[in-house]
Amino acid sequence: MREVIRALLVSLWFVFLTFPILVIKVDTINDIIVWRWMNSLYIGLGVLLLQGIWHAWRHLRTLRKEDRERDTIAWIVLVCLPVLWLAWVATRNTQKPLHPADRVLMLLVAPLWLVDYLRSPAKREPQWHDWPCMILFPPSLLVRGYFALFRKGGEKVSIPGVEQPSLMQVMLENQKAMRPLYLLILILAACYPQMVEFYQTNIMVNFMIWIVLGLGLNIVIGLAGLLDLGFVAFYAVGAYAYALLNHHFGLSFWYVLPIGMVLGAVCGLLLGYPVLRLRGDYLAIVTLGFGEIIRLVLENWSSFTHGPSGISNIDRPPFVTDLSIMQATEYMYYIMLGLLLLTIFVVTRLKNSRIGRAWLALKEDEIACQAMGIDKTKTKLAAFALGATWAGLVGVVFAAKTTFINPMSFTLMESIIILSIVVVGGMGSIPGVITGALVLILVPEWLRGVEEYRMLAFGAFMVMVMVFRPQGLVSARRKVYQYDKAKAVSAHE
Amino acid sequence: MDYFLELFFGGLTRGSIYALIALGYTMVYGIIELINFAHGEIYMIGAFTGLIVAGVLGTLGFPMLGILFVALACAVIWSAAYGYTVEKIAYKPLRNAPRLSPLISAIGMSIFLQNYVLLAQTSDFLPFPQLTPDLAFMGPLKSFVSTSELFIIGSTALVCVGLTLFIKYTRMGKAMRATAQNRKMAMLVGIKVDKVISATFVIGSALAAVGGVLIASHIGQINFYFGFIAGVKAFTAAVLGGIGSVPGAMLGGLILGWTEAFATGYVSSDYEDVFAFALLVLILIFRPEGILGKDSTQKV
Amino acid sequence: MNKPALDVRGLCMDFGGLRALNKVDLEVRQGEIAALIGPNGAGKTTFFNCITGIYAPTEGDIHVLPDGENRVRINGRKPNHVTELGMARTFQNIRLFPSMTVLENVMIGRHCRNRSSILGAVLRDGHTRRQEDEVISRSYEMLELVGLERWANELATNLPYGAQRRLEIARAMATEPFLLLLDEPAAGMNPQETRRLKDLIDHIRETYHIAVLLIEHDMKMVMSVSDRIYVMDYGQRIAAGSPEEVSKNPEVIKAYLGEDADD
Amino acid sequence: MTSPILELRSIDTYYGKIQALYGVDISINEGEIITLIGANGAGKSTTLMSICGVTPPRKGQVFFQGRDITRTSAEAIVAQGICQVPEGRLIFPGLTVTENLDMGAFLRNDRNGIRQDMERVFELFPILAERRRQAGGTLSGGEQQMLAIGRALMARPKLLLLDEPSMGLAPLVVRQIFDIIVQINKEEGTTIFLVEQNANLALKIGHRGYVMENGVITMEDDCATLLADDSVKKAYLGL
Amino acid sequence: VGCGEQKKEETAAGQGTEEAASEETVAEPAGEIVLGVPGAHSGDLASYGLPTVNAAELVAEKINAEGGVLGRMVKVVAQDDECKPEKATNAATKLLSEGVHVVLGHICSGATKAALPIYTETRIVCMSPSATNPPLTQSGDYPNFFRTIASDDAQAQLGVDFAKKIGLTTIAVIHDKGDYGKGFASFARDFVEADPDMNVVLFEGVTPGAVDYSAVVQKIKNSGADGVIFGGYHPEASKIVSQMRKKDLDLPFISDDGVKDDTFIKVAGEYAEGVYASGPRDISGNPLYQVALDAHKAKYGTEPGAFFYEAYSAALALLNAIEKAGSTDYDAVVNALRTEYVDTPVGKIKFDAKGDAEGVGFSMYQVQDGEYVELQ
Ligand SMILES: Nc1ncnc2c1ncn2[C@@H]1O[C@H](COP(=O)(O)OP(=O)(O)OP(=O)(O)O)[C@@H](O)[C@H]1O
Ligand SMILES: Nc1ncnc2c1ncn2[C@@H]1O[C@H](COP(=O)(O)OP(=O)(O)OP(=O)(O)O)[C@@H](O)[C@H]1O
Ligand SMILES: CC(C)C[C@H](N)C(=O)O
Ligand SMILES: [Mg+2]
Ligand SMILES: [Mg+2]
Repeated sequence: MREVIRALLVSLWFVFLTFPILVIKVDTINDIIVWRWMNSLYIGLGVLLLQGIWHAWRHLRTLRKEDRERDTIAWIVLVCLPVLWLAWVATRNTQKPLHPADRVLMLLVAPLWLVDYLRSPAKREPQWHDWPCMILFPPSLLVRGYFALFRKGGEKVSIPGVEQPSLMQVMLENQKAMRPLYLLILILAACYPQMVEFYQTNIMVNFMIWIVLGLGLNIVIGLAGLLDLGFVAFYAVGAYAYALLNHHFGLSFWYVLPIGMVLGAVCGLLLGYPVLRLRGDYLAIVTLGFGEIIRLVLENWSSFTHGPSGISNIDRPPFVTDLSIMQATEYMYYIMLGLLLLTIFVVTRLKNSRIGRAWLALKEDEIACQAMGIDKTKTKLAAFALGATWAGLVGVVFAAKTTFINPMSFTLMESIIILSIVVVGGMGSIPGVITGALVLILVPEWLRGVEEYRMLAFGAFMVMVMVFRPQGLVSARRKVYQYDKAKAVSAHE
Repeated sequence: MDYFLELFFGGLTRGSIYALIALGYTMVYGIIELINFAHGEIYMIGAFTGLIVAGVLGTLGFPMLGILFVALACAVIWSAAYGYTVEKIAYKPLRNAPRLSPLISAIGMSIFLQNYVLLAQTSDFLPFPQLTPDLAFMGPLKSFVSTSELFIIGSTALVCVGLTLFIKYTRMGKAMRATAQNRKMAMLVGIKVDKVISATFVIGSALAAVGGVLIASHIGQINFYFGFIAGVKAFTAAVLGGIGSVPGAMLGGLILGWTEAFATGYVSSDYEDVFAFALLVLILIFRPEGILGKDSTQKV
Repeated sequence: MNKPALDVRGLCMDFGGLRALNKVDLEVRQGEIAALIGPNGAGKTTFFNCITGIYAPTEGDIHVLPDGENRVRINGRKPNHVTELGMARTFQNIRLFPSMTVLENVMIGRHCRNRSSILGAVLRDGHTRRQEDEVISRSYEMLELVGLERWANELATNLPYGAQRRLEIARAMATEPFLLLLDEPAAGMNPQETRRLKDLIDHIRETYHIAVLLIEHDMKMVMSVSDRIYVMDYGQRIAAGSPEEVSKNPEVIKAYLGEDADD
Repeated sequence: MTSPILELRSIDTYYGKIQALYGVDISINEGEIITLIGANGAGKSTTLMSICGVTPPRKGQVFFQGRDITRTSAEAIVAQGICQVPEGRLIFPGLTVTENLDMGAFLRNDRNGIRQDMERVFELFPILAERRRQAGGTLSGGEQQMLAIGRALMARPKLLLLDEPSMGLAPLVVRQIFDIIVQINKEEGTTIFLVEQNANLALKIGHRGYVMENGVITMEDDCATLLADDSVKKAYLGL
Repeated sequence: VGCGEQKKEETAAGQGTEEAASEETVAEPAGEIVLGVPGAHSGDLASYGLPTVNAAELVAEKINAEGGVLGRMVKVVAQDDECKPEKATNAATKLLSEGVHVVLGHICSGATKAALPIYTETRIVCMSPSATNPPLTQSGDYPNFFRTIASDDAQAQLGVDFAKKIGLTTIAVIHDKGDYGKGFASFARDFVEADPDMNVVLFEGVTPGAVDYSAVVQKIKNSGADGVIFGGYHPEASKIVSQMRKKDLDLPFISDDGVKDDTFIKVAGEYAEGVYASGPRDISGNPLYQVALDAHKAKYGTEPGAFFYEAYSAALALLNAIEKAGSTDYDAVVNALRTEYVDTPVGKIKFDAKGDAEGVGFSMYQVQDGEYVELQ
């Protein structure tokens, strides 16, 4: 009973809270005031419902505390609810504009990517080739089943006393089981443009660009622990390097690709050097400032950068024959896939190397690190430079792909999104970054159908992920060093 | 000389605006080490609440000054309520989470609140009635400071002094300082940490609301995006002054305001932000903890 | 055996108006175990911080002699240089890398004895691989030395307090020092654990022939393990000598030990 | 003796999924000094934190003066008169020594009393008086420890929980601290729950003692008896 | 690889097959005409993009109520591009996958430039109500691009001529650093400088969204300018004008059609009096203007926002062209756009070979007694 009263009070609180903004709509231009009392009702009921779900969830949690895996519930919430909702939507006539009641529900359920699929195409029948991308990405059930098979096969590194590794961790640590899956993903990725529409290929290229950006920032922030809010600056440097070199000197994509990387790295060093002394959030604001400075220069230095009107007609990567836009995008897709694999490879190697360890240690305790003989300056600069390299690289790709760039693409919001990709996905984890980009770039893109509520849901989703999985969707996994005495002895000799 | 003075007062106004918003940042940061990205949105919501109340009262034919006070009061109440709720939903569950998680949560909240207002109200700019009366004695000074600017400068100064005293001398202020230093230990000396944090959010949000209404009434228009840039600038000001320090926020805001005003006046407004950020970098290089920030070097 | 390893002359350190170290002279010889004792706030930790480069001393000279012959002045050097020269320390308030594994903590100690480049890390060539193997095996050896090998893949933060102290020692040992600086290694240990620690220190000196400079408040341990003791009070050196001499020194008794020195 | 002032009834405490305490029973009578000894990681600090509500037990109950405080929040428990000197010198690093001490008296309102108590602390630890205006974080390890103890004294608690108060202190000061403990116990009747590694001293001043191993209480007796016990001697006294 | 491959080849093959593709979709029961409306619908520029969606919806509703185009219903598909080039390409390709027939958008010139190659290659007509950057039409790169708004240079010319007419000699040119504002301002500067009698004493950009502009205002005052030309939108314009007037700086203020918006007058209030702004000729006398306005008020209860009338006009023009062409065939539609006049809120228009609207005719307006009055 007390629970019910509490729930009612909470609902009332929200009714109160949303009263001026949701209920009264003033139009000071015409002095019109519209009262929308129904909104209060929706909010009240919506919040009640939410609390109901919340309590149910809590109840479930306590029911099977011992043998429960937290992920199960998380996946239920993330997968089943949207599916239920979807069923509900599917039974309605979706042509009509959204009913306010829908809106409340929209607030509640964020990952609605399937909605788009059912709603948007005017009259397209579902076709078989739409499925691979669906099967590929919402992995819950399939992956579960798959790993149920492999559970025992792979050796599970369990550290006594550490929290039970989550499903994702088990999954990722289970290398043996992962290998065929990786292969499958790779094959699917290679075939992907052949199976789907132009649009899907196009957004996949963007998706991969964001992954690489995320991986780059992941070096700086996830590995070395340096909070960088101006990462997009390096991206801009790469993009403008290609745009300008191409525009003025006609240099081709392939020449500028390494130039972009080097420029990115150099800028990383330039930024890194003066700010090394700063810690934590001070670093954040300075990097934010740096990002803004770069953007402002791009905007204001018209004679050099063409200012806000940007640079158009940038060449796409050359190919033996002329390509149509679709083919060029497909070509771009494969180039980007290659670069992505390269990035993953290099970042993995770095992470598990001497310098990767130094970064991690630096993140945890700078003073102890120095006392152990690690050169703070060099190590941090290396992180800045190596992170920026990738941003410079994909900057070039970006310019070549859109064929037009202007400073609009390099605002603070972009930096924030990259940061969110890293943190939402799980700091320091490569699959994490991919997951982060998936939920923050690809899913909103797929959600285009629900236009108006997209950003609202996006914000709510970010909050929800953090509240329910503060460490990110995929926790970082670290190489476990095994000591093999026999081998070591021979290595010594 | 006149030109200099004009720029000086322009910078002073701008700086006061930054400072007023920066206070909320600094308080929240001081206590839970969180860059509260949603603070700019709270400020925006304050302004919207003020606008809505002013609109409703305007049609009822209230006197101007009456509207100002009621609008301010309502803005303060609702902003505080939003601040409180946001903290409970998005930050409280993350007390022991990795350091960046609440930051992302704050960014999510910021995006959410922006779009919430966008959808519930409108995407267009709405004119904001001028609520501050034009004081007669200000006439001759008009080219330096207008009345609404005076209001902003005055209330910033007032709030800043008040807040400094509050933190220094009241029990709640004492509890805030302790909580900021070490949350576990604060609990162990009997401080109600949750309440203190809530109170911080409530106070910070209330200040933002005051700023929102005054500034909106000064500028004369608002839209849902109105908090974002101001928020970033205010955050910069807070860091410049030494984050966590109330006088620092004030000082940082003023320095930022003056830099921008003089950069515009004597160089070019094209690069005003470049100057602002370059100054920030410079100052932080020489004083990594901000102008009035406490040296946080730890003993080993 | 009696070549000097560390030679500090006239070291002063000011914090604002507070003089935490006042003209401190101190010498540690190769292979000896020296102890630095004194009341709380005497400046012992500050001394460590000065000679390891964490603070820049206001005055005075600090020389290290890695091989007993060549003097290197290290005033104002960065901590990582000092460590590279061969002086490694532990901290009074434990400073491990809490969310790295025990083995990784020690591997960090190997960092400065290694020269694999970033390119090497990416390409993972033979040289880099060999070095990595060497890092692992040497680190493991250090864990065996302090008896933590069975915890190797445990996160450092999950170790009991005493084990964390030993891990700090292992990490410092991994940097191949000629002089090991220990700041209150026995704090928070019970008498039995303290005794095991003493054995460990003895063992380290024996096996690796390195010098140890030790700050400690546990007199039983200090008296039994050290060859020579320096006593500080209010930033000044008030006594130096063998354990017997020091424990009889009236000034030391008054300032530090109290009437019945051995409890 | 009267009914116990504090009673733990078979509490289980967890850190996340790790269990640190297994059915711990402890009871403390008013005016007693109770000593708890045990190896590193036995769960001594966890016991104190469980009493204070910082890591509330998942099972079992804690009674203070006959009231169930198991689910009470930490600050409310403090308000009832339990005060703790936590392990690891948890002081407020940015506040000065005086401010730190002042925080200890956060729940008190008698200005004069507070001032007197502050003077008393400065008398007990003269070095703190010298460092009055210095930030707590820059004090030496031992000074911080003294500050933490001083701050707890400022609260004038009914029950004082001390977690390894002698850690990092010079021998002279250690003895002094133990004298103070006995003194406030005698003069003010403060009940004391002492966790110590320096078992020898702790058992000497304590009335009754508990021994903890791996989260379980294995022994409970008068301190004198424990001091004489062979297994205790071997394991904790280093004899 | 099955039908996916097939479909892609179709679209890739270009010419003619587009029609086949649309035939295919026409064969579906609904048989709608899909009107894509990409633009900034979220983020800081949403206020420029959302009115276009409203306009498209209103036109579609109206036309559907009258029986549709060629008997087919019009369906509006909005896509958000946040004015960002990369999002614009996503929006464009998404529209393609939705079988779009004509596109009303994008809003920003930058986004438009990024998306246009896609429409050009797939032969889809694209008409923007707001992208004013001159090269979009003048470069000749985009035969499928049209717009119902004057390009920056045309308006700048008008503004500068007007300044000369009212006798200004020293001019401060201010802009909002944006694509549109800076474009307009640069042209204005060039035109002023080309005139021997006039010169530019100040050329500055202000930061949009900044909390106040007093420093710039002081600078204008200090520069000794006798007139201000501003390139940008009404939020900035009203802030600058208000601050100028508050500081007793009563210089003539000449601006573009980003400012010729009733919101400007409401926001700036009394300070708006006397401000000049260029815009399509004689618009409020147009009956269709009233229709559009009333429809908006009826449906959304508010005044329409930026570019609403241009968008409304563009939607009418596009659908009219389809009607006239008798199909959604690209060449036919383009031809119809270039030859057939259509009545719209901005006037009776058709498009020239480059894609700019003919018949819009720009003239200068001044705010008098809280209303924009056309000056002869
Ligand atoms: N950064 C600093 N700023 C100001 N004073 C400092 C600083 N560091 C140390 N001190 C002061 O210098 C004195 C010496 O401190 P130090 O830590 O060296 O003492 P210690 O001998 O290690 O004592 P303990 O045995 O208690 O650890 C102390 O009084 C301390 O307050
Ligand atoms: N924050 C924590 N998270 C996880 N496990 C913890 C945490 N704190 C303590 N533990 C574990 O709980 C157990 C009990 O620890 P506790 O600190 O209570 O021991 P203790 O008896 O006080 O030891 P010490 O003498 O070292 O202070 C230990 O195994 C320890 O590893
Ligand atoms: C919405 C505006 C920024 C569009 C502007 N007219 C342009 O050409 O880009
Ligand atoms: Mg010390
Ligand atoms: Mg303990």
